[in-house]
Amino acid sequence: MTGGSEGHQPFLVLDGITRHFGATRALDGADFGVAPGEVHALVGENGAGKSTLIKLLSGLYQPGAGRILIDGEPAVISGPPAAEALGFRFIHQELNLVPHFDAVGNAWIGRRHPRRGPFLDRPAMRAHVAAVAARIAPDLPLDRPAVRLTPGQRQMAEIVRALMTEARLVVMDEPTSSLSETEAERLHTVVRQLAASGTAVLFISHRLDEVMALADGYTVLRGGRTVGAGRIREIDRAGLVRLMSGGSASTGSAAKTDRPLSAGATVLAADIAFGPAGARARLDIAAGEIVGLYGLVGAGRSALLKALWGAVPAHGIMRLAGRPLAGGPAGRIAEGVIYVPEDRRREGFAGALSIADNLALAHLSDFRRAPRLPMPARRKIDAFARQVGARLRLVAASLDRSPLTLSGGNQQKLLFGRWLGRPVRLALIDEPTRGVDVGAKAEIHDEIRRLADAGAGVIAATSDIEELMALSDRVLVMNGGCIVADLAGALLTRDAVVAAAFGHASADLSQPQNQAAAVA
Amino acid sequence: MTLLRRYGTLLALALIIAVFAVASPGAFGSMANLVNITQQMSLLAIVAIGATLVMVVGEFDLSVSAVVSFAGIAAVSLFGAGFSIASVFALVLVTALAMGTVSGLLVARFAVPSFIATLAFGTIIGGLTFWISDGATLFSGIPPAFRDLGRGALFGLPVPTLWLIGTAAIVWLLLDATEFGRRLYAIGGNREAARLVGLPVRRDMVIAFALSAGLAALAGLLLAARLGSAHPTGGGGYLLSAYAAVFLGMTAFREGEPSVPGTLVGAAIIAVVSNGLTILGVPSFLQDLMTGAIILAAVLVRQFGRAGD
Amino acid sequence: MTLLRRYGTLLALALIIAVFAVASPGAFGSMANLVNITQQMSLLAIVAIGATLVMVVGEFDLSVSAVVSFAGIAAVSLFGAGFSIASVFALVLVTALAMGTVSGLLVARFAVPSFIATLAFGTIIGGLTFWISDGATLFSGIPPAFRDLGRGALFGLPVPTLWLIGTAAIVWLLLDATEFGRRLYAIGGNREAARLVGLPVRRDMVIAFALSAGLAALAGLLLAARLGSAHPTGGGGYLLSAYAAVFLGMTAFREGEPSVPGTLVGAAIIAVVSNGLTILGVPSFLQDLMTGAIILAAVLVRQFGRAGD
Amino acid sequence: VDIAVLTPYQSSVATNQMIKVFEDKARAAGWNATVVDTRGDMGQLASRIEDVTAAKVGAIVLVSVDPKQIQDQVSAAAAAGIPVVTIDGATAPGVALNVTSDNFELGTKLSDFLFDKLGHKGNIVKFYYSAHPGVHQRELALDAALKKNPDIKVIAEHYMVVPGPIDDARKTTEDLLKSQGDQIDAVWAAWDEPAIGAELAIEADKPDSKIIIAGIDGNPQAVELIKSCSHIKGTVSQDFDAMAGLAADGLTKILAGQKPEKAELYAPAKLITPETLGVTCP
Ligand SMILES: Nc1ncnc2c1ncn2[C@@H]1O[C@H](COP(=O)(O)OP(=O)(O)OP(=O)(O)O)[C@@H](O)[C@H]1O
Ligand SMILES: Nc1ncnc2c1ncn2[C@@H]1O[C@H](COP(=O)(O)OP(=O)(O)OP(=O)(O)O)[C@@H](O)[C@H]1O
Ligand SMILES: O[C@@H]1[C@@H](O)[C@@H](O)CO[C@H]1O
Ligand SMILES: [Mg+2]
Ligand SMILES: [Mg+2]
Repeated sequence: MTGGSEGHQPFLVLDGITRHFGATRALDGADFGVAPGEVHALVGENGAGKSTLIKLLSGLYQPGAGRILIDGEPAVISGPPAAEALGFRFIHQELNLVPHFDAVGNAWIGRRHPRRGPFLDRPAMRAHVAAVAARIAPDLPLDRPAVRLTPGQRQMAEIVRALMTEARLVVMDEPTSSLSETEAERLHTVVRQLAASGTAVLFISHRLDEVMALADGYTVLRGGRTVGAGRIREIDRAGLVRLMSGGSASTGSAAKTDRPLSAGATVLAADIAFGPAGARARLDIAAGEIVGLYGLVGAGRSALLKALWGAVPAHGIMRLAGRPLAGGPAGRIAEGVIYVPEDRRREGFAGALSIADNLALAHLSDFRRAPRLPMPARRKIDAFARQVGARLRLVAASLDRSPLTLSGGNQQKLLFGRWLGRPVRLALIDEPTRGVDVGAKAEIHDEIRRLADAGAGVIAATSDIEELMALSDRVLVMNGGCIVADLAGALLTRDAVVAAAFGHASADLSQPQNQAAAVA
Repeated sequence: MTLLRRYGTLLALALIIAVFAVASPGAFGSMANLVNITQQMSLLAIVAIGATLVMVVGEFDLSVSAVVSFAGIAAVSLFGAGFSIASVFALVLVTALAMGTVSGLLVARFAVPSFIATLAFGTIIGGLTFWISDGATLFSGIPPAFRDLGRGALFGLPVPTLWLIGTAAIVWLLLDATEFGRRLYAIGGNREAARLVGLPVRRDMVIAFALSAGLAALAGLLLAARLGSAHPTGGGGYLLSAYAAVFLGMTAFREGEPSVPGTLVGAAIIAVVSNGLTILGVPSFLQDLMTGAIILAAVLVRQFGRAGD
Repeated sequence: MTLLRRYGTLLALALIIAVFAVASPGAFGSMANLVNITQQMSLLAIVAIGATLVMVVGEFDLSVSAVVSFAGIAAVSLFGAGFSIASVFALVLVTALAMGTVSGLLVARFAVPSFIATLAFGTIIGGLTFWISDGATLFSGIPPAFRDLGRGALFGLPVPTLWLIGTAAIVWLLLDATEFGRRLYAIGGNREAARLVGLPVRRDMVIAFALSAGLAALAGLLLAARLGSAHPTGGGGYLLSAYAAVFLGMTAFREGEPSVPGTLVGAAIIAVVSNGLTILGVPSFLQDLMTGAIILAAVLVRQFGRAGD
Repeated sequence: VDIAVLTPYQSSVATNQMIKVFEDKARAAGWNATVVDTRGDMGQLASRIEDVTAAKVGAIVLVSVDPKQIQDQVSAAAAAGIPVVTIDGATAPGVALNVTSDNFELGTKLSDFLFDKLGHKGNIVKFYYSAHPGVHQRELALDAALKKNPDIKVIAEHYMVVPGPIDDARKTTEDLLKSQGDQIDAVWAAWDEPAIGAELAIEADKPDSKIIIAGIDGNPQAVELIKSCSHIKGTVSQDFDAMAGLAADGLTKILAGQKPEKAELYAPAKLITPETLGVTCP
């Protein structure tokens, strides 16, 4: 059942592993093996158990049943220090950086720091990190605390961290989910180099094209069980999808569906200065139009969407159907604007509330017992949550649990789900399918198209160029905090988008001089 | 096991009561004493319920003890100036709400860490209290009708107990059954997420602080009524005990969240332990040792339930 | 503007000193007085530096005041029993480290919220202290050489100031320039992340608590030396002021992180304000009002720098 | 018999001493005395009196507290047939016996002593704590004495921080020495702990100054300092031993079913100075 690279025996084998959370069988007899120098893809739908398997390898969880074999010997990975000692490095799906540490500081936590005498040798610390970063993330600001990095930048910082020292196994749980094309390419190069030098790489991704291009071997999980494994050149994309979904027809391919473009009146007209360095953007969105927003990590897409949502200060004009937008997020919700944030952990959920309550949070007053009584009716909230869950195929043991017990992709669905069933005039969507499996991705795309068909203007920022091309009627490319291209119709090609994004590759919104360069 | 984990602290309270009742069936275990404990815990619990509101949004209000003292001194001074009971209540409570609003604005609007904001503002309130009272304990001029608001019994229950029941019921409803309550928990759970879904984060936080101060003032009024005197630092003892009650309560029910029932359990543990130990005639220093140990044990119970995981 | 935002609280301290110096050039502004302030702030600052270590890992240690009192009482009792100065220091500090270890284990190993764990354990320590001292102030049998450890001057600096300089330098280096310090900040910044990369989270947290208690005990010893007596609740005043210093300090430098230089600024603000107001002859109640207001102003300064964002 | 001894101020030196002496007497009388301290908290004190009433103790002894601050509970105890005796307290309904020093008189003695020493002319610093009703009486006595001595001026006054009065007085005195060290002639301390703090500061910063300090209580540490010719030149000693003894005697009678001949007994206060201690200071 286990895959392995030709000529190499797997050094790490998982055999019949189970791990249950109460009634949830996150892993239920998973088998898996990876050989030195192999790039091994672990794929499966949201909630299939991939991240749980990774956490077992890192010693965070212990298996209920089954064995872990390392070099043929049964092994117990008692905790993260044990995994470190085995030479296993991890990039977990939910990023784990120390907020006040910069990339350098974060890279060294848990490692033996360079020292002079008993004291830290800061120049050496930085030099070492800079050398690693140069290969993989040349644009990553090394001295900025992680709190002020974008998710993409944080992802890069984690990657740098994982590559700091020699490793026997590097595990990457959706490392490219918030990287754009170019950045992902850079990571692929490094992954190939690692493999060439004999390191095993375990790679989790919902971007199946990436999996097909990068991996040597694969393992497919479904419902916590291994349902397929082998050499990647012996299977095709459709075959993977079939295994993942258990044979259901959808290929999940992100093909563009033809939509009659009924571009109507202008819904949103904005001309604003925003962001730490006062970047400027002008844009018009028409009713029924889906506008893709593309850019490299840190290009300013999220900052622009937050400014439009009224969540960060912005100066200038923002009009919704001719009327000025005011009153922050609450004012916008009242006007039929919706927003999906990119960072589900930090911006998405209140962990103290249940899944159902989180879904209801944005428009609590819709669930009152009586119109004038500001007391939410449990029944109504639960009904709404069940409806959303069914429509987005949410995998959740119970809607009363905290959303943080859901798998990454399922959390992502909630962010979108909270707005379902409301009349929408303008949708501001930041990375709508980050970490979402192919099937659910198609669902979410359909929902977005449905919004547009119903007359809403949609802006969707995404780092996934497949998604961008599949979804957008028009694409705005950002760079250094500015919109540098507006592409539609025949001009809208992959190459044109990437070229525009690259215009000023090292631009950084927070540095005014780049700002000036971008405007010039 | 799950039971122990979910209700550990509550079970601990039951166990503590049982042990004391066995040790002293006549005095501790008598109905009269048990009822009396509800009365003894009432003021602390009211302060702690206020603190709970602020803890729900993830902040501290360290000015509660200053507000308790202020309310008592202000009330007795106002009586001295000839105000009626109703107007004293109104004036003191409104002033306290205003004070809480200031704390809330400092924290929510000006991003001052609540610990330092409320400590500093509490110092200011303390100064004010001293100024009004000249630092002295005030006795005179308290109308007997006012005193009756903090003592005696009604329908067989001590009056302070009734105040507690009313307060707890209202705040519990507020937190558990209203939109406002959901919002407070959301703010405490993830302030940024709450802001991004359009919740009025600042306003709600300010309201939480205002209510906390209001409840502290209510406790201060009742304390003055109960003692028939007001002491310029009479609220000093409430700060740490109130937070002890809230934190004990956080371990009592749902995972680590402050709640009204939890805080009641916390306050009850504190009250029962000191009542029981006093009745058993345990000397002061041993009372300290045992109080600390019992509280730790009450919290640790949960851990043993957890070991099974 | 950035300056105001980054160093707001430090600038506020400078401004406060300047204002007092203008108001009272001879008395406040004299070198002798400024040096004296460093001496007056020293014990508080030592306790606060200990509290800083625990705050760095994101926890509270509310037992510090109990440990301060305990250390003084234990020391004087031991002198009474004929122990030498060196062995008294060793015994008291080791006991305190052990106490801190217990708190640390309760928090790090048994997941008891630090607020309740250290409050309860502090109560136990308080009981012990009462037991040892019988509740009385102890003053006999203190060797003069011990007293000299807390008073007088060396190289022109008051002895307590020297203790402070030594403590601050060591802890600052520890936090800022060693791997241990990085680990503590990492644990405080994101405990989950620290755990995931295999840091010895529990061990390091226990060490932080142990050091906090050790420093509190050092302050208690110095207090007893300075006063020539030990009081069973002599440390009571340190708890809230120490945390006020830490929180003030958190607003002083980098984004809200506790740090030794920050805590020193915080302790200095507290000491300067009380020295200055007393020297200016401001009456007690007004001192409270002004202390609160000045601290708030010192923290708010930063916000104005931020408004530009 | 079980005797409950309750106080909010057990760690206050004087209170502590009274309690200890009373405990000794109780032991000698074969009583079982337990002490409860509420750390300055009157609400707690009220609750604890309710508890010991519920426990039906043989008697309640309140130390260093004005029973009027907890009148209902005292009345309830008395109504339950439990005799209430106060030491260093005050008379009130329900209190069978109060043994105390006359606090106003203590304040008068202290003021007169200091003023005499100053030749009825000079500047004093006042350390006070009005929250304590007994201590407050001493302040009122000072005010009265000041009226009679127009040439004595209070040039600084400080409301004590409790707990930690010694350190608080020490810091404050250090500051005052800096600002008006040359003008201060004497320190009037409402009790001995502030006096000790003031002495520590003066001894450190201005050992040669002529400032004199006096307090109230006869606190042993203060007496020691008087003996060693420090700046503390006097303390109006309350005879705590006598107070505790009188209370114990009174209680014996009450428990035997007799009524004490007076509802309030005063223990004599006497002034302690270097002279009364038999030392001559330079
Ligand atoms: N701590 C937990 N408590 C309860 N259930 C959990 C917990 N962690 C994971 N689960 C459940 O286990 C199942 C597997 O989750 P896991 O995170 O491994 O999925 P995944 O394959 O990584 O999905 P995704 O692609 O969405 O990241 C899910 O149903 C999830 O809800
Ligand atoms: N609070 C802040 N202070 C300083 N710089 C910031 C802050 N927030 C964001 N930035 C910087 O502003 C730039 C734009 O950030 P933004 O989140 O808009 O990028 P993005 O295009 O969405 O990128 P990503 O794909 O990584 O999410 C980044 O360089 C980021 O580091
Ligand atoms: O009477 C004493 C005072 O003299 C002071 O010591 C404080 O406690 C009181 O009870
Ligand atoms: Mg996952
Ligand atoms: Mg983004």
